[in-house]
Formats: sequence, structure tokens, C-alpha cells
Amino acid sequence: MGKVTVISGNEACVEGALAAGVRFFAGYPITPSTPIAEGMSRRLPPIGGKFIQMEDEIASMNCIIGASLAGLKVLGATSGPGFSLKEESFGVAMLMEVPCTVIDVMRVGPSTGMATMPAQGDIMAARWGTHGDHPVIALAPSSVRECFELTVKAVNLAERFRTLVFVLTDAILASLLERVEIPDSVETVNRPRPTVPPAQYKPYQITPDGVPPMADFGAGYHWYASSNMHDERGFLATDQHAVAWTLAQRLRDKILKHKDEVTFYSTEWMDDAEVVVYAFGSTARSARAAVKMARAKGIKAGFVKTQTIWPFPEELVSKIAEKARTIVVPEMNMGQMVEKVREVVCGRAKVVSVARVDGILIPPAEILEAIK
Amino acid sequence: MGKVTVISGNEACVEGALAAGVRFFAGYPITPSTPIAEGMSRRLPPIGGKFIQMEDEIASMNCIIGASLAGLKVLGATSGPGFSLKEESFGVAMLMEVPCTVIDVMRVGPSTGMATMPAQGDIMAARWGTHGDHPVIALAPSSVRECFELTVKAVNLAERFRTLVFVLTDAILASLLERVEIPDSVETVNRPRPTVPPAQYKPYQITPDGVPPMADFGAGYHWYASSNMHDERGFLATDQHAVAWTLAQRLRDKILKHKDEVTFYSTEWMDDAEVVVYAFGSTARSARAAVKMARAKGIKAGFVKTQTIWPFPEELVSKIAEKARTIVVPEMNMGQMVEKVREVVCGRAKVVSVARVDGILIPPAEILEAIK
Amino acid sequence: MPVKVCAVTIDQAVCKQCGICVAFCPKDVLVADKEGQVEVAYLEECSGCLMCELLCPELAINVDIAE
Amino acid sequence: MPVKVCAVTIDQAVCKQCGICVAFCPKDVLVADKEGQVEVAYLEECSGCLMCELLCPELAINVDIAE
Amino acid sequence: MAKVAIKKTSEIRAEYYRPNSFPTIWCPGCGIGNVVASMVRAIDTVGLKHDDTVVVTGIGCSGIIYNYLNFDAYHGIHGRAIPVAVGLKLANPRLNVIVPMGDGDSSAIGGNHLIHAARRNIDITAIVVNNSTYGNTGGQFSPLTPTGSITTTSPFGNIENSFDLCELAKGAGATYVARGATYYSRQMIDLIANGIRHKGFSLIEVISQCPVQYGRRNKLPTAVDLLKWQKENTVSVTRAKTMSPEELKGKFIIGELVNIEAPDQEYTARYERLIEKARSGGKS
Amino acid sequence: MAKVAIKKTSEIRAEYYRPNSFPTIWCPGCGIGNVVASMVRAIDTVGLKHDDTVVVTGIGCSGIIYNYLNFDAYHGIHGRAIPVAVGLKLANPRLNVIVPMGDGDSSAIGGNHLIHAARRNIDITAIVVNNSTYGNTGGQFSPLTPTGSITTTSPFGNIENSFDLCELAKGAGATYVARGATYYSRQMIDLIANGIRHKGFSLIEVISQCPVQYGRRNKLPTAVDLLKWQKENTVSVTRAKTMSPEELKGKFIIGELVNIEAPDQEYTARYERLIEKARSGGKS
Amino acid sequence: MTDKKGYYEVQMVGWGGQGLVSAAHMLAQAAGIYDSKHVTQTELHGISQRGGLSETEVIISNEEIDYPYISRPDVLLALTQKECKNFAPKLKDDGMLIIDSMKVTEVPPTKAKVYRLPLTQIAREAGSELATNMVSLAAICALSGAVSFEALQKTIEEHMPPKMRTVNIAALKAGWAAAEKLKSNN
Amino acid sequence: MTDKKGYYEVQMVGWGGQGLVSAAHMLAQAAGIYDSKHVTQTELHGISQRGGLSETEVIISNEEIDYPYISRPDVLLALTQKECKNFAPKLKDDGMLIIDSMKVTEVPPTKAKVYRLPLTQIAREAGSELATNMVSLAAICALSGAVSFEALQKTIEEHMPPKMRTVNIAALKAGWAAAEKLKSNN
Ligand SMILES: Cc1ncc(C[n+]2csc(CCOP(=O)(O)OP(=O)(O)O)c2C)c(N)n1
Ligand SMILES: Cc1ncc(C[n+]2csc(CCOP(=O)(O)OP(=O)(O)O)c2C)c(N)n1
Ligand code: SF4
Ligand code: SF4
Ligand code: SF4
Ligand code: SF4
Ligand code: SF4
Ligand code: SF4
Ligand SMILES: [Mg+2]
Ligand SMILES: [Mg+2]
Repeated sequence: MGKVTVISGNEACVEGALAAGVRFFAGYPITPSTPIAEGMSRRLPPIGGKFIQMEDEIASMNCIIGASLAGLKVLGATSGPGFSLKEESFGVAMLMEVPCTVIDVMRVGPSTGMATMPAQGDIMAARWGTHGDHPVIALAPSSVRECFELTVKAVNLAERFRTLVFVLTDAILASLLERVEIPDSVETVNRPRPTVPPAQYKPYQITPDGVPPMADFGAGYHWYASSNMHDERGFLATDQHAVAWTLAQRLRDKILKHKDEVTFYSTEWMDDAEVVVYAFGSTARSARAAVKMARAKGIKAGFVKTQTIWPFPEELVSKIAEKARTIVVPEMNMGQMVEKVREVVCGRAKVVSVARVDGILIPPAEILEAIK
Repeated sequence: MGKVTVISGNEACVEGALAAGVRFFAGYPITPSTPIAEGMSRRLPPIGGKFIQMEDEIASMNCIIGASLAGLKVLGATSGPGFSLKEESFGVAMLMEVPCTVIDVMRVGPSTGMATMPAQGDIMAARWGTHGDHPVIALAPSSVRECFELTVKAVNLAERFRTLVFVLTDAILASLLERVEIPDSVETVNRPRPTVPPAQYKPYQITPDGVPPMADFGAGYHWYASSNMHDERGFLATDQHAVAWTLAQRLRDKILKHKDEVTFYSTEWMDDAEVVVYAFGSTARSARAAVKMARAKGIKAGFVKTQTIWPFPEELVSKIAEKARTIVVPEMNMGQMVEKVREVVCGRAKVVSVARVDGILIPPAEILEAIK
Repeated sequence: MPVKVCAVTIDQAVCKQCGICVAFCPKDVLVADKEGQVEVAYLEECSGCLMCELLCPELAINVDIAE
Repeated sequence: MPVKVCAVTIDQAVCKQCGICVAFCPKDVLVADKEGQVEVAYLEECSGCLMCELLCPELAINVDIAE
Repeated sequence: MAKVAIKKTSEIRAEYYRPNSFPTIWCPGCGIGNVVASMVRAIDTVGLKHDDTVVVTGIGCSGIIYNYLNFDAYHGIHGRAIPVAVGLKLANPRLNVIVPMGDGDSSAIGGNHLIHAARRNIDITAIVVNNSTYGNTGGQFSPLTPTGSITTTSPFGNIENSFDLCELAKGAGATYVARGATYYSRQMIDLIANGIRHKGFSLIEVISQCPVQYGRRNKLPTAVDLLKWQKENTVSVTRAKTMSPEELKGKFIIGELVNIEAPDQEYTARYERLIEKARSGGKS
Repeated sequence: MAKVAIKKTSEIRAEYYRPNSFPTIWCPGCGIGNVVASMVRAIDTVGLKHDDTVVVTGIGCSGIIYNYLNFDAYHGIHGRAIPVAVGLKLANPRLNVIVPMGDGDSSAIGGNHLIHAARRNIDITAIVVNNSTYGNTGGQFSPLTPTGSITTTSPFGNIENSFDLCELAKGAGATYVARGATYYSRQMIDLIANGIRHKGFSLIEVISQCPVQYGRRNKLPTAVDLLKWQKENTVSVTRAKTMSPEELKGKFIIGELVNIEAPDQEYTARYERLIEKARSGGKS
Repeated sequence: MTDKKGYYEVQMVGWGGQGLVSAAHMLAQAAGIYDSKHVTQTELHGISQRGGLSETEVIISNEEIDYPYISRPDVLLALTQKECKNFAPKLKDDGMLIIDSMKVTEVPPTKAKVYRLPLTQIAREAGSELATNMVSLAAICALSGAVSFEALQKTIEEHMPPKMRTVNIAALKAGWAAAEKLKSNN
Repeated sequence: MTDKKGYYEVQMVGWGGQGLVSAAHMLAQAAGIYDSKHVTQTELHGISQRGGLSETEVIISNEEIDYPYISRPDVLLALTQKECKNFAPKLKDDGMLIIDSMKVTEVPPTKAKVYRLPLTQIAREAGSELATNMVSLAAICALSGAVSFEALQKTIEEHMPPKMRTVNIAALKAGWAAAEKLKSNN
């Protein structure tokens, strides 16, 4: 049945997290993500969950890593400067394979930039911010409903793949009010837990699936979680080249081999589309409006909205490139996503970038101009 | 005349920095970059320079920002985890346009990874690590001599463009001993300083060159440096969309419009090359060996070594793509630089990635295999 | 004893009507109207203590004292 | 007074020859040869104080006391 | 404490504030304006040269202080004002570096830099505007928010203990530590002036009022309420000495708490000697 | 202090260390081995359940402690052990969370987390292996390195003041603070055991020996030299009370320095009450 | 009496502290929850959270809403003179301008229909000047038909803290009545 | 008497603390600074900085050196039994294996020329066992001709702290003499 309500994107993230089973949140205030923390501080205690405001973003990230190891589903939320601060700790969650979900409410950067103004400038930072190579899952909602849905999905994917998952929203969605139906319950996923006795347990076992089972700390398995390269048992492997390389590849492959499970998108007006607008997040709203306007003018325009930012949906873009003459990529940054599109399109279609970051949602007319 | 000596890459970075006029260093120990800090702690005091070991990497980065504002040429050095920690502060130097040079001695990541083992995994982190859009200059040496030369160049470029410049070395170069001639003096560049009286001074003036003059704090100009978007006078412009956008574009263009000044590379055996190896850093050494081996086998192989990682030398790669059948890109990571190469080549040539990160320098034979 | 002659001026363009000066003037020299606007109502009571001047967060008050 | 009978065993495979036990044994029971290898030279002197056992960073020493 | 000669407000405005500073961006009654005024009066009292004085702030409502004064001024990122100040001071020891920060800025995200600057005893003047909250982000609790307070992230009451920031600085080795309150403006000017004069690290915590984000939620909705609260909940160092721990509970002691004069132990002074030593070839 | 019953080393090895732990990775004579042994003996003394005990470390030579014990153990990044420990403890208050860290780890990069955990009074046991240096990176000075020391980044002698870490923790509000030294192994076991027993945040600083990276450069080249140095430069809490500040200069006071029993003021206990209140709909 | 137009762009302008954003929230809730419309609500973020310009936009539609900002409002509510002047030019020619006749005295030239109501006074009479935003909301809906009275009332009942309900419902009713009267007079 | 071969790969193996890395540094300095050769020196980084395997490589060449690691050494110096066994198989067939006859008793099968010298003893006799690395260095250079004696001597004189020079030069001389003698005996 569910409950129809009108809430903001930030509130929808809170609802999504709770619905997905998140019971631990550690945060540090930062505009425009703060209402997520505030919501959690209100909503968690009554259901026995834990909210803690830490001394900074780094502490917050490490705190949710600890709580996740204790077996809880965890969430963090921040914005640009806080996101940058967490970069080192993101690497820990990835390498140690600790399920964590972090929401980044994007605002204009770099640095403090424009704290209240929307942007989509952290796309590449989400992919590449922490040093060294690592896998990333990042989802971007474009409506309040999707804030709810993708937060649920993110938490599920973090558990499913024992990894860090990002939800990239923005300062528009943060406070945008929309109607959304909150279902009474949603499908939830729990991390794989070991079924073998402790003596046989390998926290970084090379399973066919690529995702090793994870025991809660305190459950009697006595395992090691290390930020160094490690072997299947979790032991130091900092001079074992082959072991390290195997680990690095498994981390990549556990995501890439399940791309179908992490790729979410929708398409409209694609049957005969010659010009396709490939968009995400808030800009997808302008993009869709622009495509409608183009269709109204008789232009064969198509619309693809991707909810999955990383891993990059290469197959999807490739398919578009095979049919379309032109691909328009609007984004509130100086051209981040479009680089990936160009790489994948590889000359097969014309790629047009509509990139601007001045704190204003790119209006449909500007995208329409690029379509024409 | 100069002085012939046998030193490590880390020591060469120290010598380069001092030759370029660096007189302030703030750091925090981290393998394998520590010897740079140690060298600075030994070398600076006798020449009246300042070395300070801060409480962490974030403090170190902010400390050199402060010292640079006071008018000194400054240096920082770190490795993976420290590099990630500094990400937020990097954005400050970029947006406030404070000349800073930071050396990242790359080791295997993500996270603590393999602290003593070489990698080239921070290429993308250097470009995209901090949130929001921003320009980046990053140079990568492939020998001890280049550690010296490119550190000099980096310091000069930081001053020339009032920006943050990275030098990306790695754990091999860090301790590799080679012969190098340290010249008695090198060409140095000083940041543009104002020539107008304080009342007329605009610290973020839109000059034809794109680089506004910078007054030392304490010199009587009474100017504001802010991490917010700001106007030409340095005043808050966090709700002035057009001003912010102008600033963002100037920051990008001041580098991109002077690409010739920041693009360094060398080519060999290119006249008739059908397969070109495009390499950087330590791997360029293996690459050159591989190309020589290929030539010995009669293969028309060419060699391009880029010292400029960012801004990406698109024209150079484009030119290669026009002539070569295949471009081989070896790198000690899981394929970072190759993405950019693919984007620029845009289907005009076959791009082969030789990407591996296990703490071992990719041997020439492996690259030769890809050439064949 | 010399008589203090005080002039209390309020920069109305700057005053945010926070009420601090009114509340802490020990001589009740200042009063706020119902919109919050501060007026120097009983200047003759002013002791020149500078409380209002020093407590105004907007530096909107100047007390000039001629002795 | 019951007589203490101590057995002091050193796990040589583990001992790093740091010399701590030798230096701080109050009874000079332990001695190191010139390669640094520790030997229980004067067991009869051992008071069973456990100093060596508790100070060995490698947990290489066991003192068994029978009273 | 010496009584401060009060310069006319109009003169202070003309000399130290840039034109059109008023009305400021701050909410009506916000104490930050009081702190800036006292800081500027202290600078004036000590007689610092304009050109040699630098203001370094972080991010927050208090971070905007930089925006009104005609000094070289730095408005950096949240929590990192102190390391920037350290860099400025060490690079050019001639500079007088004044560092106004928020309670969140200085004691939460920037807490480590504060204690390390105290330990190094580097000659910068840190002023903490303690308004009991993260004002700028809309009123969350900070490490200085009193236990029990209602804030947007402690809707059921704050369960955390708060720092005694002055005790913390003392524990870290600070050589000048003082606490003032916006209500006691004359004392505040003195305390800041002495902090500036002090050769070494100085911390001045100032209890300030944030009616909008803190007071409103804690039954002290106006600046006037909060200033009255200050009167009732502060005791002077001298009076505190006569009070029992129970009596002191929940009270804030104001005045000079630590003042250790040892100018040659200051960090940049030590550094100068280090340079001398290194120049003369000494390896220790 | 109650005298500790000493379990046989062979039993301790068998019960708490994983097979093939010895010889450890640490240098000959390194004090970290001593600290681990005392920590384990303290755990044994208190009688913690294996399954309920978690060891959280940072990065450094001391960080490797995790690698030898058969508890659930976390070896995170440099300086961040405490927030991970806080997350574990708050998520599952049943866990006994023991956090051994290096002096650099805990007081330099991790200093902020330490003081905030102390402020929150969350029931974790922090053990700082103070070997006066960054051992793992080759011997740079740390915030706990004595002034004047020669290290690889203070070749002319360290000009920085060092923290009195226990004073710092006290200033931050810690409810259990103690200092021990590896030489005094029995006392160390006691101090750690009491720290574990204490319901609230506890900090135990342990003065430890790093002959290779610290001692060697400071005329104390062997573990034996450093342990002798400990004997000469430590005084017990009781004796310290009889000494003048001059006599105490340069000396380290060992023993229990703070021990405030107030179990209901512990953070997770407060949190439980918060949950009760929130459940009953109370907004305060 | 809900209009079947199916697409409304409503803009409210004034100063911070006048409660426009909460009014917009309620309008969005009423439309979304009780009238089952698609709805978006956005607001302008300036650097100062305190005082100064306040602007908020609500779009109510029978279909999914893409671009969440309005281009030319159907309804503009203006509570202050300056903002009225600044925002009126963007009004649709067949739109409506609702002003607080106590605060806005000079109406800028516009082709839209102008409704003058003493909103502040109505609120004061209904119990509290602070409820001016409710009176305004009622006026907007009664005049435009964007949302039904019942929806608004339910919103207040179900989403406002109990102690604030009475006065707000009184204000809503008063506003609605005044607007109805004005409409029938026109 | 410097050999004109123009390319040498030298590998030294043993345990940490034996000073192999400093010996390699000196070899590189001597070749690079005083013999004007291109040179690279690298070393293996294990997890333990303390004790355990120590391995270092020096390449000396008349031309620029690309890949800085050796593939098949011309000269292998082994100071410990285990490392000798592990590294000997990679030696060039026409290379040379130099061992400390005091420490390495079992020589693994190899086509390379084997030189046994009591390096530790020579060092001890020259003044300090700690100078075994200098004796080794002398042996490597005297036997292979990779670097001249003068270059080595100058390196010590100009790059070592004064108080360490005498004993190291003595060790160098003793090592060189012993190696020359061995060579002429062969
Ligand atoms: C890294 C980072 N984290 C968080 C923020 C968001 N932020 C801005 S100001 C502030 C707190 C302000 O509180 P305080 O320092 O007490 O200053 P006040 O506004 O109360 O004067 C926060 C958390 C930020 N800008 N950067
Ligand atoms: C972010 C980051 N900075 C720096 C380092 C490098 N690092 C590793 S251990 C260490 C210091 C170790 O000193 P301490 O904590 O005292 O431990 P010890 O080795 O002395 O036991 C440092 C600086 C790192 N791994 N990560
Ligand atoms: S204190 Fe200043 S701002 Fe406040 S009411 Fe008085 S004059 Fe106005
Ligand atoms: S100077 Fe003192 S007495 Fe006079 S108005 Fe101001 S506060 Fe009142
Ligand atoms: S203390 Fe232990 S490791 Fe050291 S010498 Fe004695 S037995 Fe060996
Ligand atoms: S138990 Fe005591 S007396 Fe016996 S060997 Fe050990 S230290 Fe010496
Ligand atoms: S929110 Fe508080 S601290 Fe910020 S300006 Fe307003 S009153 Fe001052
Ligand atoms: S370097 Fe120091 S701290 Fe590290 S293992 Fe060796 S002796 Fe111990
Ligand atoms: Mg505050
Ligand atoms: Mg240490």
C-alpha cells in the first residue's frame, strides 16, 4: 500500500535508508546535506538505531566502517568538501570490503565554492578521488522518488557486493519537494555471512561470485580486516605481488562481472531517435523537457536517463552510439561524464557537451539548442 | 658547470626544489616520500629556509598555503594516503590561486596497499581527486635527472600560473640512484606581483594572460583570499552565478590557453613508426627498452615519453593517432591514462593497454609482447 | 563635579533592532518602539557609561561625551 | 621456608638476542655468548622473580617454579 | 586588569572596517559582531601596524569576520585556519596573525590543529567565538554545546559532554589561555589585547550569543536572553577560587586562566636559533 | 594496586597469540612486544571473552599488533583507529574494544579523535605505545618526542615541545588516564586491566623502547639502554606528589592519574537512555 | 470547485520570516497528498539565511513535472513592494497577481488580473499576524483553484503541530472567504 | 685497469645489517661520479626493514640505462648461504660469483666463475668486521673491472663521514689486494 507524502530529496534519502535497514549513521554537518543527518538524528533513536555526530568527516566515515564491521547497515552523507576529506577513508571501505553507503549532495566547487548552489561536479571525484585503483558503484537520482529508490538500491548493493556505494544527489534535489509514495516495505539485501565454522572462515575468500562472506565482529570468527594488501585469510601480503594483484582484480571484477545488477537506466523516444540526450541527476529533468520540446518541433530526439554513474554503462552508450547521429550530454560541471561518453562512443557519433557550472540548473532551452 | 653526483630521485626532488627557490616545506612522514621531507629538514635551515613537520597531511598542505601567501616558494611531498587526505586542501590552492608544488611519490593503493611498492595509480586522483571542477598541472619524471628538472619546472609553473602543480614520481624513482648533473643555477620564475597601488589592486583581476598578480600578505595590499567563489576583488560571490562562472572558466583557461608552456615530452624512432608506445614515469624506462628490442626485431616501433600528465597532451596524442596503427599505453595501474588516450584517439588507431599494478615495474618483455 | 553632556547617536540604517542596547542601558535611556526601532528617549539620563556603544554588534551607536 | 625450584627455558627459535633478559635478571642467571645467544648459566641462582619472562618482548622465556 | 581607553566607535569603523560593512550579514543580535569589535579594539589598543596584521578565519558564521576588516585576510576551509596561520607566521615572523574561529571550526574539525599549535607555542592569537553551535549550517550541536541542549541533530537533547576548551588548551601546553564573554566587552578587549601581546600561542575563548540557531531552541530566543544568561552563568577567575566544585558546576570561569611568559620558548624564536645553529654547521 | 597473578607465558602464547606469531616482525628489543604481552595479560586478568573482544589498530610498527592475536582485529589507516573503535562500540556495546596505537598515530594525525573520544567518554580502551618516534617510517620526531632529540627530520635537534599526553587527555575530559612503562611490566598489566574495567573512555600511555629508530640516534642505542633510561626518568604518582616542579622536570609520572567512576555517564549508557526516551516519544 | 486546468505555476515572493516557504510546503503537500497531483516546490537560496528576499515556487500538474522551476507563473503572490515590482513582469498575461494591499501599494503595470487583499489584516483578525502566510495560501487557492479547501485544511490538520492548528485553520478560512468574496465582486 | 666491457650488472645479496646497500651506493657513486659512467642502483623492499633478505642491484653502463633492474647479473656477490643458493641460478654463464668463504660453504652448481674470499676475515684484519661490505666492494671491482680503485677510494674520501674513512680505505685496499691475488692465482 504505502504512504503518499510530499517530502524533499534529503528526506527521501532518509526514508530510503531506513527502509533498506540502515541502523547506523555517523555524520558531520555540511550544507546542503545536513538535513539527512538531522533526519537520521530524529528517526534512528526511536527504532533503536544509532546516530552519532563525529568531530569531522573523516571520523564519520571511519565510524560507519566500524559499525558496519559490527554488522549494522550504515549510512553517511556529506557534500563536496566533506566528500574530499573522506577520500582516504573511502579506500579503506573499498579495500577491506566493508559495506557502506555514502550520499554526496553535490554543490558548486571546487573548495567551499558556492555552498547552497547545485552542481554535478563530483562525478569524477567519486570515481577517482581516492588514490590507487579501486572499483566504484555510484548512483544518481533525478527526482525525490528516485532519492528514495536509489538509496534503497545503494544500501542493497553495498551489502550485496561488500563494498562502498555512493549516491550522488545535488543541491536541487536536496530541498526539492515532490510527491512520493513510500512503500510499506522494500526488498532488502543482507551481506553474505559465513556458513562455515570459524576455523575454516576466510574473510577474503576467492569465491566464484567474487564476493566473500563477511562475519560480524564479535560473532566468534576472529578475523583480520587490514588496509594493507592481504591474502584470503586477511593476512598482510605487502610483499606478495601475485596475491596483491589477484586481490586488486577480484575487487574490480566482483563489480564489473555483475554489471547487469548495478546498471539502472531508462529510455524514451528511442525507436527512431537521431539525436539522443544522455543525462543523469537533476539535469535529466531539463533534458527530458528539452527532448519533449524537440519532438514537438518534429526533431527525432531520444532520451536516455542513466541512474548508474559508475561503473560506466558502456554497453548502453555503445548501443546508443550505433544508432544515433548525435549524443548530447548535459551536466552541471565543466564536462566530466562527457569524457567517458566520448571514450566509449569512439568516433561513432558526434558527442556534444552541454556543460556549465554556475549554480543554476541548465534550462531545457539550452539543451534544446544543442539538440538542434 | 654544475656538479655531477649520484643521488636518488627523492634527493633530486629536494635539490630541484631548492634550486628553484623553494624556502618553505611542511610535511608529514609517509613512505616512500619521507626522504624528501628529511632532505628538506637538513637543507633548509642552513639557508634560512623553514621546515616544519605538521600534525598531519591536511595541516601540512594548509601550512604551505599560508607560507605561500606570505610570499615564499613552497613545497609539500607525500604518498597515496597522504595525497588523498590533502584532496580538500588542494581545492583551496587551486581556487584561491596560491602557488604550491606537491610531490606525490606513488605507491600501490588503494588505501595503505603496499607502502613500499611502486605504482602509477594516482594519475586520475591527481586530476579529479578534489570535488568540483578545477584545472590541474601534473608532471611525471622517469629518471633521477628528471626528478630534478621537473621539480624545478613544477615550482616555476606554480609561480607562473599562480596555481597548484603536482609532480608524480613513484617508489622506484624514490630510491633509485642515478648519475645526475646539478647545474650551478637554473632558470627560475617568480609569481607576478602587483605594480599598482594597493587601492587599485585586484587579487583576482581578469587579465589578458588569465593570471592575476599576487601580493604577499603583509605587503600592504590588504586583500582577501577566500575559498568561496569570489569576484575580482576577492569578495564573496556565492550567489552571483555569472561571476562564479567567469572565475571557473578563467581558472581553466589560464592553464589550457598556455598548454604549450606546460606540455613537455620527447619522441624517438617516430619517423616511420607504426606501433607507438606512449609512456610516462618509471614505466617509460621499460617502454623505451621494449621499443629498442622491437626495433632490433625489425618492428617499426616508436616511442613517446610524456612528462606532462595533466593537462592531457591531446594534440600530441592526436598526432600520434593520425600516423600510428597501434598505440600501446603501459602503466602501473589498472588502466587510467589509457582512458584519456582512447578518448582522444577516438577510434583512429588501435589502443592497447598494458596495465598492471602488483608492485613490480612492468618489464620490457611484457610491453614488447603488446607491440608485436 | 563636572556635568557630563552626552550625545547618543544611532545609525538607523545599520541598526538591526536586536534590542541589546535597550535592554542593557543601565539608565533606560533607550527605548524601542513597537516595530523595534530604537530611540534615544531619555538622553538626559545618560551617564555615558558606553554600555550601549560597546554592546552593539553592529557598531551602530556612538556616544559622544563632553565633560 | 620452602625452596623454590625454577626451570628457565628460552625458546631459541624465537629469541632475538636483544639482551634485555640478561641485563635485567637481578641474579645474573642469564648470560649471552659473543654471538648474543642467551644461555641459562646459573639456574641455581634464579629467584623465580619472573623479571626475564615479563620483560622478554618475544615471549621467549618461560620460568617454571615448583615450590 | 588595566582599564582600556575606549576609542570612538565611529573612529574604529573608519579605521578598521572596510566601507559598507554595516549592516553585516549576521543575524540581529548575533555576538560575532561584538567579538569583531572587541578584537579590533584590542588590535587598536596594542597598536599593531595595519600592514603587519593578518586575519585568518575558517568557515562558518564566524568565518565571515574576514569580510569586514581592511587587513590582509584569509577565509579558508572549515577547520584549517590554524595551519594556514602557522604557515604565515613561520614564513614571515613579523606578521601578527589573528585567527578568529567558530567553536565547531576550532574544536571539532579543527581541534587537532588547535592543540598542536598550543603545543608548539607558536605566536598566533586564536579567538574562538563560542556560540554553542554550528550556526552557519543551521544549528547542530558542537563539541562546546552544553549537554542537554536541543539542537537540530540532538532533537532529544544532547547526550555528549562538552569540552572545557580552556582546559583542553592548557592540557595541550598553551602559554596564554583566557575566556571572555561578549557581555563583558571591556574585559574581552583586555583579554584579546593581552593575547596579542603574549609572545607564544594564545587562545581566547569568547562566549557569544547565537539567538537564531541556538537560543531559539533552548528557551533563550533573543540576544538579550543570551546575554543575561552569560551574566548568570559566568564567574570571574578570582571569584571562582572561592567557590566549591559543586558551586562551579555549569558555570564558565572568565578571565586569564594561563599566562606563562617565556618569549624565547616561542616557536619562531626557537626556529631562528635553529637557523643560527644550522648555519654554523652544528648538527646538535 | 592489586598484585597480578601471573599466568605462564606459554599459556598466554597458546591462548591469545595465533600460531607462528614468533619471532615477530619487530626489531630485537622493541618494546611493542612488551606492550602486547601486558595487554594480553590484562585481558586475561579481567577475563574478557574472546568473542566479545576486538582489537583496533592504526598504521605504524604498533599497528602490527593486530597481526598476532586471535581476536577480531582491525588494522586501519594511520590515525583513525579511534573513530573505527567508536563505531564498533556504539553499534554493539557488548564488545570490549581495545585500541593500541603508536604515539604518532594517536597524538599527531589521530590527536583529534583521541580528545573527542575522551570528551564523549565512550567505553573504549586506548593504549598508546609511546616510543618517542615514528618508528615505522624510519624515525622522525613525533608530538611525543622529547625536545632536543635528534631524529631524521630534526637533524639539528627537535625544537618542538612535546605533549604531556595524559594531561591532554585529562584536559579533554577523559575519565581514566594512566601512564606506564614497558620496564614496569606488572604495573602496566594493572593499569591496562583497570582501564579495561573502567566503564568509560580510558587512556593508558605506555613509554616504550624503539632502539632502532629512536635510541640509536639519541645515545641510547639498545633496548637495555632505553629501559634503564625509563628507570631513571620515571617517578610514581605517589613519589611525584612529594617532588617540586623543578625536580619533576623531564620526568614522566607513572601510575593512575585520573580515575573517575561514573558508569552511567558513559556514552553508550547515555545512548541507551536516549533510545528509551525517544521510544517513549519524548522530545526532551 | 477545483479548476481542471491541470498545470499551475505558483510563485510567492516577499521577505524572509514571512513564512512563504512553509506556505509553499503546505501548498505542495495539499496538492500532492490530498489532491493527488504531481507537484514540485523549490526555493531560492541566497547567501544570507536571514532576512532579505524570499522566493519560492510551486508547480502543480496532472502530469510528471520535468524542469522544476517556473518560467512564467500563473499565480504570483507578492507580500512586499520591492519584490512585487521585480517579479510581476514575468507573470503570464492571463495569470493573476495577488498582493497584500497593506504592504504593496504600487502595482506595476501588468496584463494579469490583480487581486488586492489586506492579507496581514485578515490574519491579524483571524488571530495572529504570523498566519499571513495561511491567508495568502487560501487566497491563492481560492482564486486560482489550484488546490481545494479540503486539501489545505487536511494538510494543516495532519502536518502541523497541534498547538498551531487552530489559528492557522482560522486564517485559512478567513483568507478563503475573503478571496471568494473578492472573486464574486470582480 | 678498468675493463672496457661497457655494461655490467652487479647484484649483491645477504642479510639486512651487512651494509650491502651502502656498498651498492658507493659502487654507483664511484662509477657515476668518478668513472663517468651511467649507473643505476636499486634495492628490494620487503615488509621488514629489519633483518632478513637484503638484495641490491647496480647497473653500470656506457650508455643510458632504461630498465633499471638486472635480468642476468654479470657479478653476483653473496654473503649468506641461503641467498647464494637462491640467487646463483640467475647468474650469466660467463659471469662471476663472489662469495664470503666464511659464510657460504656450499656453492650451488653454476657455469659462472666462482671466487671464494674470506671477506669477513679480511675486514676484521683490516680493522673492523663492519667493513666487510667495503672488502666485498673491492673484490667485485677488482675482479670484474667494473670500477677503478681510484674511483672507489675517492668515493670514500669525499662521501663518507671523516671518522669512518680510515678503516674503510684499509678494508678497500685489503679487499682489492686479496682479489688481485686470487685473480692472478686463477
Ligand atoms: C569540510 C567541511 N565540513 C563541513 C562544512 C560545513 N560547515 C560550514 S560552517 C560549519 C560549522 C560552523 O560552526 P562554527 O564553526 O561553530 O561557526 P559558527 O557558524 O557557529 O560561527 C560547518 C560544519 C564545511 N564547510 N566543510
Ligand atoms: C595518512 C598517512 N600518513 C602517513 C602515513 C605513514 N606512516 C605510517 S606509520 C607512521 C607513523 C608511525 O609512528 P607511530 O604512530 O608512532 O607508530 P610506531 O611505528 O612508532 O609504532 C606514519 C607517519 C600513513 N600510512 N598514512
Ligand atoms: S544594539 Fe545596535 S543593532 Fe541592536 S538595537 Fe541597539 S543599535 Fe540596533
Ligand atoms: S552610554 Fe550608558 S547610559 Fe548612556 S545610553 Fe548608552 S548605555 Fe545608556
Ligand atoms: S629478552 Fe627475550 S628476545 Fe631478548 S634476549 Fe632475552 S630471550 Fe631473547
Ligand atoms: S626469574 Fe628472575 S632470577 Fe630467574 S632468571 Fe628470570 S630474571 Fe633471573
Ligand atoms: S546563525 Fe547564529 S551565529 Fe550565525 S549569524 Fe545568526 S545568530 Fe550569528
Ligand atoms: S623501528 Fe622501533 S618501533 Fe619499529 S619495530 Fe623497530 S624498534 Fe620497534
Ligand atoms: Mg559556532
Ligand atoms: Mg611511535
